[in-house]
Amino acid sequence: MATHPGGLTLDDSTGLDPVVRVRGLSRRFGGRTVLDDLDLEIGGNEFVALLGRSGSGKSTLLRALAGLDPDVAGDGRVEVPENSSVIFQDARLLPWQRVLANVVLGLSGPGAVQRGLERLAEVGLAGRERAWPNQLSGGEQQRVALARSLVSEPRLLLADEPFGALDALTRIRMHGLLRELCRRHRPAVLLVTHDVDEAVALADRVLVLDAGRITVDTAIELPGPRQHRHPRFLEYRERLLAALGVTTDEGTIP
Amino acid sequence: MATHPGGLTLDDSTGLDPVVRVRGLSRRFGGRTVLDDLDLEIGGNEFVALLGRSGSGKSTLLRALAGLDPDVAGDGRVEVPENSSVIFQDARLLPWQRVLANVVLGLSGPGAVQRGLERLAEVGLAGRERAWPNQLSGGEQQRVALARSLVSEPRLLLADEPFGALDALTRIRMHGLLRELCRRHRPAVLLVTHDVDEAVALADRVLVLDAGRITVDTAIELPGPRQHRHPRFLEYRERLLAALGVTTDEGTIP
Amino acid sequence: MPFGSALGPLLLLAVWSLGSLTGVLDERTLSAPWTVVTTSGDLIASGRLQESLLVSTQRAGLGLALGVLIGTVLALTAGLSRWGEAVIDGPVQIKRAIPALALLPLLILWLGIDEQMKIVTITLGVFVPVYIHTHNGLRTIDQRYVELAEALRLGPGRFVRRVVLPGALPGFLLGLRFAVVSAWLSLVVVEQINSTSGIGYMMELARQYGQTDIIIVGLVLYGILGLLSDGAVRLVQRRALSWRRTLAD
Amino acid sequence: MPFGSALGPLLLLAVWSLGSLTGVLDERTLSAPWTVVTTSGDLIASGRLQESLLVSTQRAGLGLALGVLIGTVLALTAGLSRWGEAVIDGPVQIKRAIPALALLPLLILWLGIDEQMKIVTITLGVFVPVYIHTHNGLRTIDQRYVELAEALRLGPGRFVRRVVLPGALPGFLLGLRFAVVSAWLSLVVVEQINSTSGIGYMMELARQYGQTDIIIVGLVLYGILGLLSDGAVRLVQRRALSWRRTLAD
Amino acid sequence: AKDDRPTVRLALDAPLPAKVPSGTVLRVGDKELQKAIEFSGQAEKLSFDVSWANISGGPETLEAFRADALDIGSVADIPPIHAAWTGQPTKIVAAKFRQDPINHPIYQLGVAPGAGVASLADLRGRKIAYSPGQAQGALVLRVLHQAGLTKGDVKLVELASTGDVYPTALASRQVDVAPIGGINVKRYLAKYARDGGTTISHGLRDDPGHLYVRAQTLEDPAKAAAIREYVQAWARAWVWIEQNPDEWIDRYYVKNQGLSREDGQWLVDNAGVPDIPASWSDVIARHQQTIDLLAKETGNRSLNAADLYDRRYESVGATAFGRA
Ligand SMILES: Nc1ncnc2c1ncn2[C@@H]1O[C@H](COP(=O)(O)OP(=O)(O)OP(=O)(O)O)[C@@H](O)[C@H]1O
Ligand SMILES: Nc1ncnc2c1ncn2[C@@H]1O[C@H](COP(=O)(O)OP(=O)(O)OP(=O)(O)O)[C@@H](O)[C@H]1O
Ligand SMILES: [Mg+2]
Ligand SMILES: [Mg+2]
Repeated sequence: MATHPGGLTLDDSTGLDPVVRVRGLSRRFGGRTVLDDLDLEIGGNEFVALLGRSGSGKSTLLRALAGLDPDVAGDGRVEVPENSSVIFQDARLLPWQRVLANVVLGLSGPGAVQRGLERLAEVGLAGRERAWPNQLSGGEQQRVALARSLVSEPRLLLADEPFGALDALTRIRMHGLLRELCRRHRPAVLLVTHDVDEAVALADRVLVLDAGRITVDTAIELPGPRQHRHPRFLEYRERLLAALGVTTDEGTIP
Repeated sequence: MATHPGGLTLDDSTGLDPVVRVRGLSRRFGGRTVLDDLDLEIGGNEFVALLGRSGSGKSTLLRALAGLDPDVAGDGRVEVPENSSVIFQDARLLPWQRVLANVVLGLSGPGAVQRGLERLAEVGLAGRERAWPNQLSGGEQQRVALARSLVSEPRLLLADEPFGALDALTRIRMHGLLRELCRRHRPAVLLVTHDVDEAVALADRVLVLDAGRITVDTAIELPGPRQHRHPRFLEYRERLLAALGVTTDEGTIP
Repeated sequence: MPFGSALGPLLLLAVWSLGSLTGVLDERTLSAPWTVVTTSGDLIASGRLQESLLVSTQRAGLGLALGVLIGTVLALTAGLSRWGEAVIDGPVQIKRAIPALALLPLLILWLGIDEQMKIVTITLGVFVPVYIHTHNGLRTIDQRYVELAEALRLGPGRFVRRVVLPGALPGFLLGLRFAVVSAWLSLVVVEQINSTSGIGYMMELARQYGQTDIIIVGLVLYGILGLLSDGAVRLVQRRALSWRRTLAD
Repeated sequence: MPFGSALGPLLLLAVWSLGSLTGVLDERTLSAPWTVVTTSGDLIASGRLQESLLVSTQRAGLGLALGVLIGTVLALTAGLSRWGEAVIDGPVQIKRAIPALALLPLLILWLGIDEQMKIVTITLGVFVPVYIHTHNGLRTIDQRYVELAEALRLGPGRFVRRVVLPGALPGFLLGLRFAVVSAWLSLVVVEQINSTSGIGYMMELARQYGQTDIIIVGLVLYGILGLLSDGAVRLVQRRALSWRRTLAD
Repeated sequence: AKDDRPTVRLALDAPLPAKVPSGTVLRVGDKELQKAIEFSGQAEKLSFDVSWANISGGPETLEAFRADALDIGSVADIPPIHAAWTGQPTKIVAAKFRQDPINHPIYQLGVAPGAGVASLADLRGRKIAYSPGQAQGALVLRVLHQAGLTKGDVKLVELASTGDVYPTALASRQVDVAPIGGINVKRYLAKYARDGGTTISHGLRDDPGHLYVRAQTLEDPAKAAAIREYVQAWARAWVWIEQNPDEWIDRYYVKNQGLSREDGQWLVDNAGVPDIPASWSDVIARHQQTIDLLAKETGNRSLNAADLYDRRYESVGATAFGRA
């Protein structure tokens, strides 16, 4: 099984004890096939990054895993652990609840507030507990959503671009937070991202979704702390960018 | 004056004929000062990128330029051209209008639909004219918002993270589109982004907002097409990341 | 759900039938369903029911159309201008708080007892829910869309057509649900005055004569008309608001 | 806006005063404002006005409380369960379509002519707008928040308390605006029956005796009560929905 | 409906029991005489409890009867007829009239300003307010009959007579003629005489005032006995009103009903002297005429007026009236 962080050991999707099992998953929206007979397995504490073009069906896949959209046309078998947690592509805070209440929404019992406050402090929003969601900046909203998903201890974390609206520094801090969570509770993670560097830096395994199927499924094997300038890092990066249709030439401004 | 793309010639913010003039702009939200006596000028067809931490006030500044939030506490003088166009941080499509209608919302007269269709095709959404906004993926919504702002020919484009939800390839295409617009209509652009590479690759000038003031204001001077691997590119990148609080060590996974 | 929305009314009918059969519901005070059917049959045979319904439908329809128009225009005026709000909103709230029955003498005085008065009274009843709901819908349009309109420098006409009206549409349609029913209900009041036709008149007469069976026919008719009109508006609602994704979907 | 929402009512008052002064409005049919003031003074001196108001307020208040409770519970039941919807919604729509005046004989039949019947009648009038608005508000909660609740596996209790109730609150409060006014209006109907007190009784008596000035006092009273109750709910609305940023802000 | 018929039924022709069992309650809707019975001290003397209801008018009392919420209603002569026609048998247990009824009518025909109606003969071709089912409606039919006209000779404007609708309709010239009663006559003249509004007498008796009960109530011996006692108190209260007009005006019209003293005085002056006849034969004969006319005009079956009366009570009121 993969241990994280650092991608020390690894197994592929056919490994033992997968917590996510998807077989023959299809999703169609009005005739357009978005997911096409897709298979996927994620191991017990595996960290999987999902890349793909805009509109390729990443969110659709995540939503299917989260058990949403039961009415959408399509079929397939999906097994996920009971205790999973979702970060939506939009922050999706309840506008009528203050920030803290949003964070502890799924939590009950004593200590909930305390845990909520801790998570908020970790995402850099100490002191904003009583703000309304619409008083937050875009990145702050996204961090509240992150805090909300981390406050419970999920066995599976489904995260749809949770860092999209964050600046470089905050993003790095949030990476650290996520890694810390993984270290402590060892959840399986499926992280949708557009940032190939982020995928390579964080994940045990990177998938690329294209035309409704997983076209690339590559384990990331990097020794020790992952250096962006490590040649293997750059190699993975190049390879994945190519899979997404970006040639290195295009990565420049002509 | 700066000509774009490629950042061939440049002038600093005190140059001739600025279309945006901001003097002593302050904004406070319930006691917290977000913008603090800020000055800014943007030249006639200058491309300015705005960086800053999450919550540093980038959107607040953009909204002030767009003339929104007149009720927010604060003062200062803001001059912007009449004909300016805004891309909000959220895609902000009218949910009750179909995609095409959203794109041509601000347009009237004959040919509006034609232009809308063209822009939609350019952002890769040909054939989705009649979809409802909530049937689009996050990146698709963002592209519709982009199309909407490009369909008019603004003298000033205020764009708040317009590419945040886009994958690498789509993002590169959208960069091209924006550059094409700049070549044709020579608007002034203020682009908020979290991607330092994007800022360096696109802008004539990069600003960093911190603690309510502009702490870095650097012209980007790179010869010819901007290569990500050009040493000067990397130097700018490093310098801006440092200004944002990211040391190169932190850019790696420990 | 096999019967869906018909289940409730069917259940009601079943309870009513059972009550009548067992004698729990006294025939003299609440006629049995079959009595209602035969009485309706008699009324139809004599032409009274269709005639009443026709006359009433015309009145209600005309009043409804006028009321919806006036309510919408007032709501737009009050919702979009501070002066409009200040001048219009208070009087509408007052109008709504004043009982129609008590207003009737004044209306007779000013408008007479002819058709005109009846239409005006229905209109006055109809415009209030349309106004309030449209106004409320409009005032609660998300500020983000208003900002968008400002940023795009939409002209007032386009702002109203593209942002305000569609944004207020859910409110308007909810108001319409009340308005259609209100139009039918107003008949009870207006058709007491100088009428010799209409379902309100039919019921009023039956009430004065204590003709329970006809009263119940009237009530059933009102129930059916209400269900149908409300259902029609809901259908429009579903169509016109198909862009929404809500709990109900 | 210097006077804000008071402008409209003040304007109305001005027109009325002017009309009375110039004789355009006939004192015999619409008493002048000053007559209303002196008549109110007399009614207060004799204790009739306060007494009527007190009795009516108790009735209306009790009916309102019950109606709001019932309406909310029914709306939740119908809005959250398919069976509830099927069984409850149709009958409520039917109830709403049936004229109160015509329903009264049946209510008298089942509940007698005492206080109980009056409270029930008010309750029946009140629960309908509360039900419809809460139900509508609830059914139109954004699907995204429902998904969030599912994803967080919120229990039903928490789902209702954190998502459904706050999400339906704007609808509920709009319904409440109708409910408070409806409670006052119901008095006109119920206090015609076996009452010897209350403002509805006071007006009915004045109508029988042709005391125009007292009728107008009653109408003004209704107007004021309506404005005040509506204003109170709007205040609550502003407070409770302070998280919203809308066109009105 | 609650069905609390007594276990011991009293036949409708059995002699009236004299003694009222304890615990008997009579529910009475007669707001005017309620006060007179209270003021005159009759209320304390009653050997049973009275539960007063403020219910008046034909449709309302009938509704209350059906709901078993009322035992005695106080109405004119039309409601018992409609009750019979709609399957609710009732019996009149007391009948009160006015001395010199032609000159002390309850109703006058109000004439709109400028309508130019000076006598019943002028009614031809006029718009007349007509409320079928109400006493005023029946009066209009009788007046037309008296004037030798039929419904076709005039234009009947169907208008329910609630509150001040009729005076309003007259004042705004929506109808030419409308029967108006009580204080509204005074008001109408006070307000619109200067515009030319007038009233004319219809020249008919419109003075019947009945207490009526459901036939089934009379099957209960306790209630039957209580009704007997109530009718006596009722008759004595009429005498008391006649003898104490000032106290009546002050305590009832002014304090209780909120009218001015002058209004109260006017009402007392125009009410004439009450008369409770010892024999109902003439009463029934007149009632029969009304029934026949109504039956013809409304297309209902004819009734036997005698069936509407319980003549066991014929002498009860009159005797008390005479001895009070
Ligand atoms: N409710 C819907 N009705 C119709 N089409 C839909 C609906 N939801 C999604 N789609 C379409 O399905 C495709 C996949 O959507 P999805 O949201 O999964 O994309 P994505 O990979 O998450 O893209 P992005 O990176 O832009 O968020 C898109 O083309 C989208 O337009
Ligand atoms: N309406 C408001 N009420 C209170 N505080 C607000 C309001 N709007 C913004 N703020 C605060 O002002 C600060 C600046 O917000 P702004 O949206 O400008 O940040 P930003 O730089 O755009 O951040 P991001 O990159 O996360 O979008 C934030 O801390 C935010 O919480
Ligand atoms: Mg997506
Ligand atoms: Mg921002």
